[in-house]
Amino acid sequence: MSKAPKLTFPQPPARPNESPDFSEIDTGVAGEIGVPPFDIQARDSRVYANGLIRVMDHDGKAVGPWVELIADQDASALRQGLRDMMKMRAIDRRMLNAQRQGKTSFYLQCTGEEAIGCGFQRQLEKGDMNFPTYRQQTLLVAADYPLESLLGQLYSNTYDPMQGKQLPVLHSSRDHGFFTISGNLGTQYVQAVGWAMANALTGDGKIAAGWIGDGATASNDFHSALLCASVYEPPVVLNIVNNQWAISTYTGVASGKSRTYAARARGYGIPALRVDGNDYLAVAAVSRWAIRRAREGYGPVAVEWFTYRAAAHSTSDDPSAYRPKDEAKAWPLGDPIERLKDHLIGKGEWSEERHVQADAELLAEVTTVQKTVEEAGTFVNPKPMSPSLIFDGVYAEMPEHLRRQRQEMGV
Amino acid sequence: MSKAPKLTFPQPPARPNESPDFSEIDTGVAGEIGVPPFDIQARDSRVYANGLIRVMDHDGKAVGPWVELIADQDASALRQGLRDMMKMRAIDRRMLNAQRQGKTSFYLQCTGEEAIGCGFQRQLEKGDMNFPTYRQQTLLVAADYPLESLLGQLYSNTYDPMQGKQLPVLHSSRDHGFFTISGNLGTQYVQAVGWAMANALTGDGKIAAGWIGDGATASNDFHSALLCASVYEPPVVLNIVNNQWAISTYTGVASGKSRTYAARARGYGIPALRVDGNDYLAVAAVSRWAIRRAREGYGPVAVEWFTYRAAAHSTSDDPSAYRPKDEAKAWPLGDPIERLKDHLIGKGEWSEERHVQADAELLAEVTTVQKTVEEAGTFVNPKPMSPSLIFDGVYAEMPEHLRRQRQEMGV
Amino acid sequence: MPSMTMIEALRDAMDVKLSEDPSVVIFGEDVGYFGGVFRCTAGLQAKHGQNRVFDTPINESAIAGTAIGMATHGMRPCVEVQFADYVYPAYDQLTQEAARMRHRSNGQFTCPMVVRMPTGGGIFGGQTHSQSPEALFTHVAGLKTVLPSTPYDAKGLLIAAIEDPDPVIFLEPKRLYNGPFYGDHEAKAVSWSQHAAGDVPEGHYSVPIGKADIRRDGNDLTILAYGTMVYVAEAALQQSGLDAEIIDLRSLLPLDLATIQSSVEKTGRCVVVHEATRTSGFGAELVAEVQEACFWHLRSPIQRVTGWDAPYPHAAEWDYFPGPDRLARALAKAMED
Amino acid sequence: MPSMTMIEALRDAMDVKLSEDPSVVIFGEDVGYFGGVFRCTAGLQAKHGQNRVFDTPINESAIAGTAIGMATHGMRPCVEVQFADYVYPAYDQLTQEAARMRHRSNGQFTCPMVVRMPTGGGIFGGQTHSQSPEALFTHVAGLKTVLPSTPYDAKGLLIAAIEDPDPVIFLEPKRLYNGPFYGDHEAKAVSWSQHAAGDVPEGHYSVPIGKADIRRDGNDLTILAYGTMVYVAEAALQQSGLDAEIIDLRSLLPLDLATIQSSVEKTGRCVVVHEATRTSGFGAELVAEVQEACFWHLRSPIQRVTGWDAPYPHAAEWDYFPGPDRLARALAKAMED
Ligand SMILES: Cc1ncc(C[n+]2csc(CCOP(=O)(O)OP(=O)(O)O)c2C)c(N)n1
Ligand SMILES: Cc1ncc(C[n+]2csc(CCOP(=O)(O)OP(=O)(O)O)c2C)c(N)n1
Ligand SMILES: [Mg+2]
Ligand SMILES: [Mg+2]
Repeated sequence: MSKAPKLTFPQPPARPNESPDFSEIDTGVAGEIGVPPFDIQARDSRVYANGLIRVMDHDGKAVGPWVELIADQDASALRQGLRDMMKMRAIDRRMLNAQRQGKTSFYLQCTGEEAIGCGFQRQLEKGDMNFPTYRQQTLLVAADYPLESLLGQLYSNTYDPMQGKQLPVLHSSRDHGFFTISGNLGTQYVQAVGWAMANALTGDGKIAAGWIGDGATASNDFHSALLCASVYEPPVVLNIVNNQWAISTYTGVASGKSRTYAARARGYGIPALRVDGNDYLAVAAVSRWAIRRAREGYGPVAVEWFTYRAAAHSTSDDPSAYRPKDEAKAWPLGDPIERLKDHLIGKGEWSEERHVQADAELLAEVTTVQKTVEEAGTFVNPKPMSPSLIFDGVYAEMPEHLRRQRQEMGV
Repeated sequence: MSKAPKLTFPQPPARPNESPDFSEIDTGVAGEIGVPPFDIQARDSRVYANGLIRVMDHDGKAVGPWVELIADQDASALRQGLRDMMKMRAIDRRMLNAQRQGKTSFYLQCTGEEAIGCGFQRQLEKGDMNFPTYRQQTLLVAADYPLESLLGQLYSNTYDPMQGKQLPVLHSSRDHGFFTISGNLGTQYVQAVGWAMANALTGDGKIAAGWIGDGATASNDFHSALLCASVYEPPVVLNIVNNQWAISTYTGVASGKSRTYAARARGYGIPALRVDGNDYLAVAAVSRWAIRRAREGYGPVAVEWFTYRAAAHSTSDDPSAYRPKDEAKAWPLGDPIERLKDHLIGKGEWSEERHVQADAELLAEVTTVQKTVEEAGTFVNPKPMSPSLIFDGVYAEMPEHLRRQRQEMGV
Repeated sequence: MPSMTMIEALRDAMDVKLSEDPSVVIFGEDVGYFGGVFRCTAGLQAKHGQNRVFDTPINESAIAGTAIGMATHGMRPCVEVQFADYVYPAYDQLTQEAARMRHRSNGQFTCPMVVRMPTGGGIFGGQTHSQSPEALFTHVAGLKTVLPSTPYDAKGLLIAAIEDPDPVIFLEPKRLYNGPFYGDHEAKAVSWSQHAAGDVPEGHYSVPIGKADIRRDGNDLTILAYGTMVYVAEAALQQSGLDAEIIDLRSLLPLDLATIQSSVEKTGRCVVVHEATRTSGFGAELVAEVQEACFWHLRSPIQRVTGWDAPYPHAAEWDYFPGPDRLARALAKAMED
Repeated sequence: MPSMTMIEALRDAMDVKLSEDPSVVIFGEDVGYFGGVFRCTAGLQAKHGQNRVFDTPINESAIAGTAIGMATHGMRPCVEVQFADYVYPAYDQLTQEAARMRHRSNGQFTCPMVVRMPTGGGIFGGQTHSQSPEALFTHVAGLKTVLPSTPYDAKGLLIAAIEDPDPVIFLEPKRLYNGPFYGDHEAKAVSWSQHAAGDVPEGHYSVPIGKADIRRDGNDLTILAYGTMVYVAEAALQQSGLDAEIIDLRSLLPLDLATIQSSVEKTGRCVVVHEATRTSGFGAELVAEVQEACFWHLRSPIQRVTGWDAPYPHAAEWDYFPGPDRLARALAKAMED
């Protein structure tokens, strides 16, 4: 049956005013996929790259071989994970509000994706370095980054460690293993590989973690990163956060006919795994495996975190223009906070009451810090820092022409 | 067994003063791999992407299922293929000499790779477009491109259709389905995909063919091309010429831990095949399959042509500095001309005598044209064209500032 | 005549060309179903179909590279880069391929394509949503670079760009998308419906590439501006009360030197203003051309008012943005002696 | 003192730093086992090992991107791009990442790295082996751009660049690799052993970034040049017999304006020469700065002698290359009135 060539244009399962449809998504069965050996080769990682690693079953029970990897994660450790995620969500709630009130120029939530960064960060060691995207504030929260600095950056005031140089959410904290975020997608993915090469060359025992969204896997730097990781095999974990959307663009426009993003990485000769990113236990277990494996010299690994971007892309975006309003609720893998909460309650280690209480405490904590930080200036009521800061840090030493410009500025 | 992370640096099997060693290369068995259906999916193309498609066995007999695809290629068609390759080699011989005599500024041979471009071109239709690298002059030769133009370009004289604008070997001939070559590696690979998208959008019934070397698969545009081919599925054949070297750099520095380049393409969701590029019959059969498949609307396909760069990278290169002198002779898949010659002789359709005679004829043909073309000027004895040609074609209409510069030039 | 914002005018230009010419295609990140993050292509896919207007993966060099393939085949792609700050991955394809096609193939292959991108600051976008990379394109032989400052010019120039036989870099001052901006972000926003240049004829018309527009006649001095700076110049004149001639370049390459020259020969003084960083900015080229062409008429050094040589800051945006005050100071300086 | 070619001087600089500083690493296409297509790194891998000197895949943005990762970690990568014509894929990483690190992270992350690349024409390399992209880097705040014209400066500047706390674009005029070139390709080639600037001290020394070198004192006019053009300027003076001051800029960003200014204030005339295309070339910046700083001293318009605004041709190379004749004509023009 010969046909004339026609272009294909990948389509999402549903558009506005259609009902959400995730029937094409095969979520597999929790516990069904095993733990690969550290010395696994890309060629042998097919099942991990094309399947979906899950630990919590539908009743929130932890099942399968990955459980023992986090056997030491007792209830208090998991409650901490839950608090990390709840804290992140509290921050998102407060800051979305602040932006709506005009107190910040811009904000961006990670609703529904909290388990990924929170679960990953708790498995890292001090000195390891993340190369995050703007949607991994979770990495900072789970690194116990001071709330004052986190919010200060969003308000671009004196609490901002970057002195208002960068757009809100483009954080940086070397001490917390959080690389300075660029607004340009993809660029940092290959930098993470370079950093990991330095880890290996200096023998400092640390590792690097690259982060990229499904949409940004289309960028050239995704290719450069996988290529160099495949050639030099440095200790790097290459994380791909597949949240189904890139602003208004369906993930299919980035994946094309690739089965999964993990499968694409596997084509580069890098072992790859695909994981339920809304399953905190799966995130913790796979993160620990991948990070240890890198640290112990088994080379790079790619991990696709399968999740869903429940909120708008950012405060500049209205998703109701391109996807069904209630699509998030229909996500077959649920909400990461609800699921870990149910798991702990099932274990008798948590309760609805404690949950409500914790929520209130965290909201109060965030709100208090928010008040303090807002006193140093907001977008509607700025307390400007010296304009001459513009010229600081362009170079280590200010060259003559910048001095002249600073004079011209008249400050 | 935990170890400290160390970087790996891919090494060629042998360096100068070592004896060539291709024992790692699995050449498979001629005829063993079947012909996939046109509607094959990437996921089902593993055996084609990781194996090696061969048609001629060690005694030069055509064996296996691919033979019937070229059943119509009678002895005269194959003799034409042989002549194409011999003509290419005669041109290389003469022009290498001309460059040594200082008659051209630069030259570059394709010795050992003649079967690929010659076999592929003869399967194309008029109007199909190749996006070649500098090592596919074979595409022009097998398209019966006038020798005067081919050599004229190398001498940058009035016979040069590009009026000496481009470095020797960077040919262009729209009428012969040969896209203007850029000196920048990779760039044209994604352009081929764009051209194929235009083929589909205009419904002109033509296809595009991208060409790239193993080293240049590392370029960003290789990724962009595979990505867009995977997303839009235009009628494009994405050729990868793996000749084991990129100037002095071993192919392992480009492939990393990927099993094959075809396997990397497969990771993008594009069906991929790996083929013995020194086997003219395999090249003809697979080219026909891939080109037909694209033309009939089954979408993109990637083909890795497995071969060996027998000559120096270019006249600026001395391979004895980085690989064993006699490595070419040790190539397990032999020489494409010798193999097709043996095949035809085995069939009683060719003989040593006819071969020697054909060689002489072709060398004479080339030499005659060379003499004529050289009369229009060589590098040692140039017959300059008007310098003002520099300004022609920068834009369709010459803007004011270029007119002023042309005056300033004083011509 | 209908009043349009610059966004509507750009959309109308693309609509006109999509309707007229089957070889025109529009694509870029989020431009298809959604219609672009600035809504410039909203409704065009619904009207003209997916084969004419579609979404692309997030890869600017792939957008440029596929567009080049289509353009050399004979189509006329008009692609969008979501922000000029993200054009750099495409820089190789645009400057080494699109710009070179006609010349290197001696006319066998040509590259009629347009690359649209929002440029400039004033929207609190920080260093990766505010850049003005025009000088990186004006240095490249084979490219044309245009930058409209009104809805009328935006439509006319975009139609001209799509019809141009060569590749055109089409920069859109995003701060002017919805109205003129005079450099005071606290002042009440003015909409294009309140401005004469917001009147945009329906249907096909074009504004020639390579012709500057004298926005204001004057005798004291000449201000060379483009994009948002045209309005900053008007505001600066309000302050200074000078009788300056304001030239809106509209087209940077090719440049309308004749118009510039006769103006500076008349006024004898010249100030150049742009948002891009100063060193090697397009202002340098303007100064170089003017001092050579008008040397004997110049009565004071040509002043450059530009963005500072630093990344565009988020918080200190208005200290970075070359506003009316800074320009007025330069005008005064140019009037000295 | 040993005499070295520019290639040997560059190699020696890398050898010195590799020996002194374990954080220095060298990589790029063909630079490892083979030692680079221009042999600049020959022998370094054999001497210092693969962990210090290695080959990379053919991907310039990967070279830049991994170097940035290493530099921000604390190492000092010195990478090679095989030809400046191939740096564009790395343009995004160099201008948006390397250049921005220190500023955007407020000093948390810094990027001490060097990107070496052969630049300029004169070797019949055609449009993709002859380009001079310096102006594309001088427009970028956060980068430094240097370009030596002698083996002595090449070694001293490269050591300074590797030791610099910020990213440095290091352009190497390939026509000068083996000897000075006075613009006449038919003249017998001169080797560095026949030139005083070929004397290069052993061991560690550095030439400060940001300081120009007055190559010839003179009173008639000032020639601003760099790289190959320094020798073309000397040849042009032979022809014209003028007593010109020749300033070898060496460092384009930061620029040694003080030295330029005092020279032009003395001579009152100025000619700028470079190989890159004219429009928005670095010459424009030089003209803009000089006319502003020296306006009242200028006695004639500043002339620009440059490559034409067209791709670098193969056959017509010497009609494109700004040689002594063309420069001499400009000098005469600058002396008029
Ligand atoms: C090089 C570049 N191109 C385009 C953009 C504009 N942009 C910002 S976010 C975004 C979508 C990214 O989607 P994805 O990678 O899936 O991450 P997510 O937002 O889903 O977390 C785009 C296109 C950019 N920031 N950088
Ligand atoms: C973007 C770019 N980087 C580097 C080069 C320099 N260069 C020219 S050929 C070559 C090797 C290419 O090897 P491969 O792709 O395997 O093709 P082959 O020469 O083997 O046919 C290199 C590095 C270039 N031309 N373009
Ligand atoms: Mg996403
Ligand atoms: Mg090769």
